[in-house]
Amino acid sequence: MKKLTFKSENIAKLYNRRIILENISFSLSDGTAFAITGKNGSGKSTLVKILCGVLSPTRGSVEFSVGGAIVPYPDYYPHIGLVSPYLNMYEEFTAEENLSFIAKVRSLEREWQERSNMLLKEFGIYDHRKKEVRYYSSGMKQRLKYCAALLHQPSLLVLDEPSSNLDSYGIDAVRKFMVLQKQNGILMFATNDAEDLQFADRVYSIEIGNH
Amino acid sequence: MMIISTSYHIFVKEFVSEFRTRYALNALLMFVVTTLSIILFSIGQESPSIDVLSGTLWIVIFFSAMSGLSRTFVAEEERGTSLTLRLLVNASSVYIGKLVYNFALILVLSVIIAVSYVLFITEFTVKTFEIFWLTILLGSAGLASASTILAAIIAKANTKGTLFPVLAFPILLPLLLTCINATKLATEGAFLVEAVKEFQILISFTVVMIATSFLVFDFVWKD
Amino acid sequence: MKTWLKIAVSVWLTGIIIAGIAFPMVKVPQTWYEFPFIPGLEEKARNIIFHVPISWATVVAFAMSMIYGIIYLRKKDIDYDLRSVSSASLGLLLCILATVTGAIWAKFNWGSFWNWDPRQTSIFILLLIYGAYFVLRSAIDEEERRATLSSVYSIIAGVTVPFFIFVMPRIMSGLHPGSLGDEQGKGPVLEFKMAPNMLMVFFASLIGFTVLYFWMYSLKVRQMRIERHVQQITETH
Amino acid sequence: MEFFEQNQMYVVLVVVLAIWFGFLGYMFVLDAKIKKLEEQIKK
Repeated sequence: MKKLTFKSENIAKLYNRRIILENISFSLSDGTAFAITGKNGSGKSTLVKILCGVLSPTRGSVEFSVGGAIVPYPDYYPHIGLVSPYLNMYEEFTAEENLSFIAKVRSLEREWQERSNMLLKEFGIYDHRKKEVRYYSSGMKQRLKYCAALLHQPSLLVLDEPSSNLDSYGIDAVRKFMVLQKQNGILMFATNDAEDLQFADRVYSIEIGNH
Repeated sequence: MMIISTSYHIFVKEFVSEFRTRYALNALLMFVVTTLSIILFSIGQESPSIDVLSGTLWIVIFFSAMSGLSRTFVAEEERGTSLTLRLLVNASSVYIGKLVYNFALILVLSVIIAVSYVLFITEFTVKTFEIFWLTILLGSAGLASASTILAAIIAKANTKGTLFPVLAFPILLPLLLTCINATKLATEGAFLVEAVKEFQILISFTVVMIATSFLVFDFVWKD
Repeated sequence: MKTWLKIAVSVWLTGIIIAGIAFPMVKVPQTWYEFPFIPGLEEKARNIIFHVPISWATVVAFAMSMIYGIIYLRKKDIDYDLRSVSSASLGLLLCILATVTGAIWAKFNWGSFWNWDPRQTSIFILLLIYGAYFVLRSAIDEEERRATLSSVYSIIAGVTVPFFIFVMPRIMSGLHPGSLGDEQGKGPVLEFKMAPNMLMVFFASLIGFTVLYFWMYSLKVRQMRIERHVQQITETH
Repeated sequence: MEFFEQNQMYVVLVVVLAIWFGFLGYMFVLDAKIKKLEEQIKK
């Protein structure tokens, strides 16, 4: 197993002169499940986007190192898997095509196909894999997002609202992968759900009122 | 050569996606048919000068490019897939993939426009076909180069509809004027060497545009 | 800007306006304050002292706006964006003035207000670019995003400007002195060489209007800084 | 128009006036903006 560290230092984000986030600092290493909590509108999703490198912070830095070597800030996307309500799949493609596009663009090894089938089965959408995503229900779309995020076996899995839009069967599958991720890397999730929080080793709460 | 393969996969994705949804293509073909028939109606029995006809050819190409190319980034933003793409690949690959796709789209369009223009408008006689087709090719490349970065800009703006032609027109004007000039040369039966200066302008415009876009695209994409 | 410089530029430009209008024009200049009389241009030759420096300041304003745009992208400090907009807004004013003064002059020299002369076309395109720049800014709500996108646009627009220098003379004939026009376009204008004393006043005017631009620019930047500051205070309370 | 053809000096006057009014207009707009800010600060 590669040695991983993930550090965030004094992250701040200003949006239209308003402070959304301020002084977010923490450091993680592998085998951790890290939960971010905070009321609605406290900037959880914004923080998640910044940590994944898809939104640049106004101040502060994020440091991610794999096996001792530091990967510069926004370039570590190959190591990240993200599930977020703001992240959608291509509706005009089937589930299989979506996953194959992701695998090709990420230049994954040949075995990705077996893994993709395994994930589709685990999340119970294997029978619908040849259907275009626009015919999917929102729960099925959510499951497909998990397949997409887990396809490349990310070192850091980031989940924004892990159990939203899912039935009990889907939640069970997600929980299974959350446990697996904790053993193989870093798990990070933003939630307010009490049941989800039981999976966390550490809880970081974004305080309201510091701005 | 990761960047080439990822760009290629993005290009293929764009292409297949367009083929499935026909967002742009159907509308664009209708647009071309409509504008050409308006020109044919308005010409009627008149025989306008070759200057006017060369100008209108590029006006048709400009506006069909404007309505077609603006969708590339707006569609990603509207469907919420731009975040997915940002998480998957680096900005350069996205830019190259989209640029090549835009170039292919506008090239197909302008060839269709040019062929029907030559066929239906009898007054428009091309004497030097080398110059004409080279102008179409290089003109399409220039249009695609400037439109791609502008499409990325307007995808992030709040009002997207009318913004694109407003932003694109002053930037594309040197390109369009050169294209019109080269088309005039083609209809006058000039030799290929006489249009070299025009081609040099078109090529350097495209190169400068792509190089600049490449440098600034990251700022637009990661915002 | 230092107070002495403000006083100096005021006195300086007053002198230029007096010199530009009051210095007599004679067939054979004898003393230092007499301008040569050029047939075809006549008294209108004095316009050069006012029209050209305004056009020059337009270009300076545009370049400044673009440079601050580049610095903003590197530093991500919103103050550079304020400078960039301030310069652009002043550039828009100067660009309109250059177009209007040019059109007035053109009416009496070339017969009509607008001739699509290469340089007239260039200033018109600059006007379009400025227009598009402000349309783009008004279409974006969020401050940082507005700054980034408009900076990128001004860079993209900036790199196309040199092309007009190459493209325009090939497309159309010029009326401005120094342009590669057809024989008809040349007329008396091309042979127009400025007398040394007139050249002095001209360059003095160029410097004067450039300094005036920087003064007005600093006023505009200060106004925008205060505006932003006030908004910040009212939003937090 | 004929008047200007004969009195070329006035063409120069029109040009200078155009610049002057342009600057004046800009000053008035700037002044109004600063006045608005002053009122906001008082509040």
